[in-house]
Amino acid sequence: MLEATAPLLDVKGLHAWYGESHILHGMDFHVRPGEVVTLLGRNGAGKSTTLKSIMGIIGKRRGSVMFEGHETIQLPSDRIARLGVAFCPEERGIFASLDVKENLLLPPAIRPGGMPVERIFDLFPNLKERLTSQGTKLSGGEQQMLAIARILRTGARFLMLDEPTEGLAPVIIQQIGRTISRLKAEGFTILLVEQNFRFAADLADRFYVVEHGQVIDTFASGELEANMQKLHHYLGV
Amino acid sequence: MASITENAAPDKNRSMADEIVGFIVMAVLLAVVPFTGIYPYFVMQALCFALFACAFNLLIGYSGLLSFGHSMFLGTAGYFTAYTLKLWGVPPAVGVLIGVAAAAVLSVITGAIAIRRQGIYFAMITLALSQLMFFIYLRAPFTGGEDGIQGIPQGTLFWVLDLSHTNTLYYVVVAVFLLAFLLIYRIVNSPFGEVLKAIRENEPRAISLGYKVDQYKLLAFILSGTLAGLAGSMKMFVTQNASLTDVHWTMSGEVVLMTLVGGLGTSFGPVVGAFIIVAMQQYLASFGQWVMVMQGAVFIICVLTFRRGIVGEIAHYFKRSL
Amino acid sequence: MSDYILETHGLTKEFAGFSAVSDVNLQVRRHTIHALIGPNGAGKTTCFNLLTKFLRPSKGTIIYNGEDITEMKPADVARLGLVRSFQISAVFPNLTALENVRVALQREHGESFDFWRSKSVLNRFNERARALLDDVGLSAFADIRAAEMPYGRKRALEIATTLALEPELMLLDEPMAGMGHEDIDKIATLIKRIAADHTILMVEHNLNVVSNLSDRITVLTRGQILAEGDYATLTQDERVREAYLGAGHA
Amino acid sequence: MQALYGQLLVGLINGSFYALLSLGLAVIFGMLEIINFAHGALYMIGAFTAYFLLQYGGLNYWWALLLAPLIVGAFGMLLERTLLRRLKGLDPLYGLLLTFGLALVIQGVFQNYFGSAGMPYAIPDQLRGGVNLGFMYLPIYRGWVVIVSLVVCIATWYLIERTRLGAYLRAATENPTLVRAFGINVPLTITLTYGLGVGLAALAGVLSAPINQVGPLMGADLIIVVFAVVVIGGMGSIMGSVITGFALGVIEGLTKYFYPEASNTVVFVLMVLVLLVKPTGLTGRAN
Repeated sequence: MLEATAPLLDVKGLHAWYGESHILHGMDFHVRPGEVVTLLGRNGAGKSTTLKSIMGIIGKRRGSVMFEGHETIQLPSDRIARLGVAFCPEERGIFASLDVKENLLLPPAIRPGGMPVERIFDLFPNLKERLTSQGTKLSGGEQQMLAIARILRTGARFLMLDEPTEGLAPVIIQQIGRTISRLKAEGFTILLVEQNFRFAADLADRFYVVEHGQVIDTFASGELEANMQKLHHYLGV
Repeated sequence: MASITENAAPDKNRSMADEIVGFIVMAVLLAVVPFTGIYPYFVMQALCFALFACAFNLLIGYSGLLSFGHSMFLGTAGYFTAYTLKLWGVPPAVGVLIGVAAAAVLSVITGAIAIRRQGIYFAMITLALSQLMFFIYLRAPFTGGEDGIQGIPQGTLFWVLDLSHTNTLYYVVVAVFLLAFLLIYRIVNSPFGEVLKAIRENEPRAISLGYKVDQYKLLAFILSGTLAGLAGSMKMFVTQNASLTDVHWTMSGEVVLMTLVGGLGTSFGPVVGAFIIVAMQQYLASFGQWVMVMQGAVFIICVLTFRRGIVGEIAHYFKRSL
Repeated sequence: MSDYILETHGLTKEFAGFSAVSDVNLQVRRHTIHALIGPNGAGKTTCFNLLTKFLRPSKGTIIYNGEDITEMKPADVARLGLVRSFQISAVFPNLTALENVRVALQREHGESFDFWRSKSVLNRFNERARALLDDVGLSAFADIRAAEMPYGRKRALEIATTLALEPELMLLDEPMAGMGHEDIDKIATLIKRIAADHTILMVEHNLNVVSNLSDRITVLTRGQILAEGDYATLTQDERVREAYLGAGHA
Repeated sequence: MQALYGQLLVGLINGSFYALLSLGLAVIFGMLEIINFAHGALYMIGAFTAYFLLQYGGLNYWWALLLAPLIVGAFGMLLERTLLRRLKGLDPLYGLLLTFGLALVIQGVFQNYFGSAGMPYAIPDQLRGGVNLGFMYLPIYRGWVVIVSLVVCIATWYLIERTRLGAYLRAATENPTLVRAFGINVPLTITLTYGLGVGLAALAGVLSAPINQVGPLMGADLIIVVFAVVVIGGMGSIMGSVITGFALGVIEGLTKYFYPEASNTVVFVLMVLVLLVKPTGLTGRAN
């Protein structure tokens, strides 16, 4: 059933540069509505750069990034966001000069149907008591939840999460895992970059392996066990 | 991020040949001036500002430090030389030495204070320090307040050269300028200059190699301030007065303008820039305040579209290091 | 002289709200290659910046060659022979490879403040500089400007520049990050050769990259030491595998 | 004692201008990473706008208080859109050089038409005269200047620190790339912020017109003192800039009373002392 529908995000021949260094060497992949897709790969392979290029916050990029049929390669990042693309950066990007409530309410609603604040509080209960404390006074886990919570409000249906479990305790990782599967159940489409392989394995429908700025392999979740050896080699673990 | 010292890093290695040829051409041109119709006082004044700009360029062009208060060194040396010549009657050489020494001492004190901060803060601190000196000189008895020190005897240099004679003074000024220019060239191409270059290119890496970067920046500041003092002392012989305009912040702005127009981080840029700005002020004087407007406009144009400056563009275009 | 060149006691660094590094007790044995590894966000780079004094510790002490360097400035620590490299290539882009190495050689011998002498006086270092470039396989590139070199060569140049200071302890920050396979092997053999008469503390991301390279490995997760030992023991340790591949979620 | 209170009042008034101007500078620097050297010239234009509105438009002081900041603020936004925008990604020192060029152009043009002398601007009737507080005689207009400045500074602080618009501004100052990735038009926010900073300077100009007369040079020397205030106070916090501005005005006033010769150097001397003790300034945000 999934194969028939047109992809929500279709990336073709995407090249990107950080200053003079050429990071992405022609990324090709797609994400269908309602899917959770994970980009795997070693440090420096270009996973984060791919998300940043889609979001339009990279110096120079070339190629094609189609979102809901719109070509976004030339658009500035605020226009891309308004098409319904939401981004949660690796360093989480919690604003130190804002309190938790201001951080939460900062991203403007770009479409009706954003998650109401009460609904967000039951997904992330411990954010509720911390509303007035200063943005970066939260623990790593709380900051990660706040970073995800604030993009749910905007009505965006396509979320890009960059290493959401980085540096977090196992119990927090489990809570984030449950949240993502509930979002998937509610029909969100998620593009995930993750080092934590087993965490991603339980959530994702499909995987792309990225090396040296290109997709070198792809698996459906069913084919994981069969390709474990190859994956270990790819990830250099 | 395009940095302010991009000229100082030429695309190809800095070759000595270009700069030696450039120096010879400059020296010859200066030597023949008295035989042409050009007004020597104009060239002398421009040379003093050229030296001032070259000294300033040592700081901004090669260490990336923008000082907005360099007029305090020009003015200080001018006042001290004027005072010692007129009231103590010391010979010219001694007067210049005293003036340069005063500028050196001031550069050590102000440098030690300003070096504690970087970039924009460094610029604001140097501006505030020079404004402090402006008010001190406004009140200090020895500077003659609003009308400054006038009618200073030029005296005879080394008992032989009568500086009141125009051509003699002219060749002395040219000689001092060329020697100072060579000294600056030596500083830039010395072991110290190499470290300055390394700090400018990658400061964290220089620190990790064990260089105490603030000390090198401070020495660059002191050398720059002292040489600016030499320019101030020389200018006093040409204009025969020392006044508040030499310590005013507009003078600090002017030296930035000259270096920017000519080319930050080039050897001959500041000289070219100085001649252009002095010519502009001289020959457009009849336009009154419009000169300030034009200078402002030149500033804006250079920053927006002409960051390499005239000599910088030429050097870039012809792949030469000038 | 204790056989540990570098020791930390209760090393801690708190940023607003959470501690990136908490209570780390590290011991680096002389003339060995010691690797500090861990997944992203484990606090490796923070730890590295604490050791090289580019960050001030919130708590704890750092002992180098028996001397407490906790409060020292980065430049002073470098003068004692503890020299670092940088993750993003740290070369002087517009200087040639030879000049890059010579800037380091020049610091050792004191005339760096001489503004009155010609820089040709530095040519006496050229021979030593060429030897160092040869050591890292860059002798053919002595007169190439660093900016024009590919990434792998820049990394080798950085190591040559560090070696010029004859450091006792070299701290390498992810020397193999972002490199192709053939470069990795070249740099790995280079590090192996250097370790003969230097001590190396290396921060790296992947386990197998340090496998045949390091004598001792410390695994960091969430700012704390999870496990220590050589490669063989650590690959069996389930906690390490879990730290990398992550625990499955409910 | 009367003279002491008199000087204290003068100090408070200067402090009001220092606060309004350093507040504007801090807001602009926070967002654009540019030290607006033209800030003094824009303060001067604010005063001239009040003068023109009265002279040619027949609009009195009260209209000027409202219109001058808007007109000059709009002019500021035009400058940001046409000139300052091009400095994106360049060394911040170029921002200082460009705005210095701007200051020269503005000052040169006004000096051409109005010479260097100042022109009087009448105190509005409602604010004439004074009141005897027993320990001193308080001219009403001067009291008004201090109160308006305090109110405007606190209002600006409230806008930035306590409102949603302020949250946008603070966030965009901290991480403009990410804020833009949330769909907020950051370039527009930058233009509005520059307009706000310039508007504050223009307001100070209108307030100062009746006291300091309207002349092309009124902003030049003032801005250098404000730079020293900003170095002392650091640009870490809005309230820090305001408090430092008023405090230095009062200290300058006291110096005028106790040791007049040092009155126009005391701010610079204090800057030197602060730098020696705490290089990053009082609010401690390093450069």
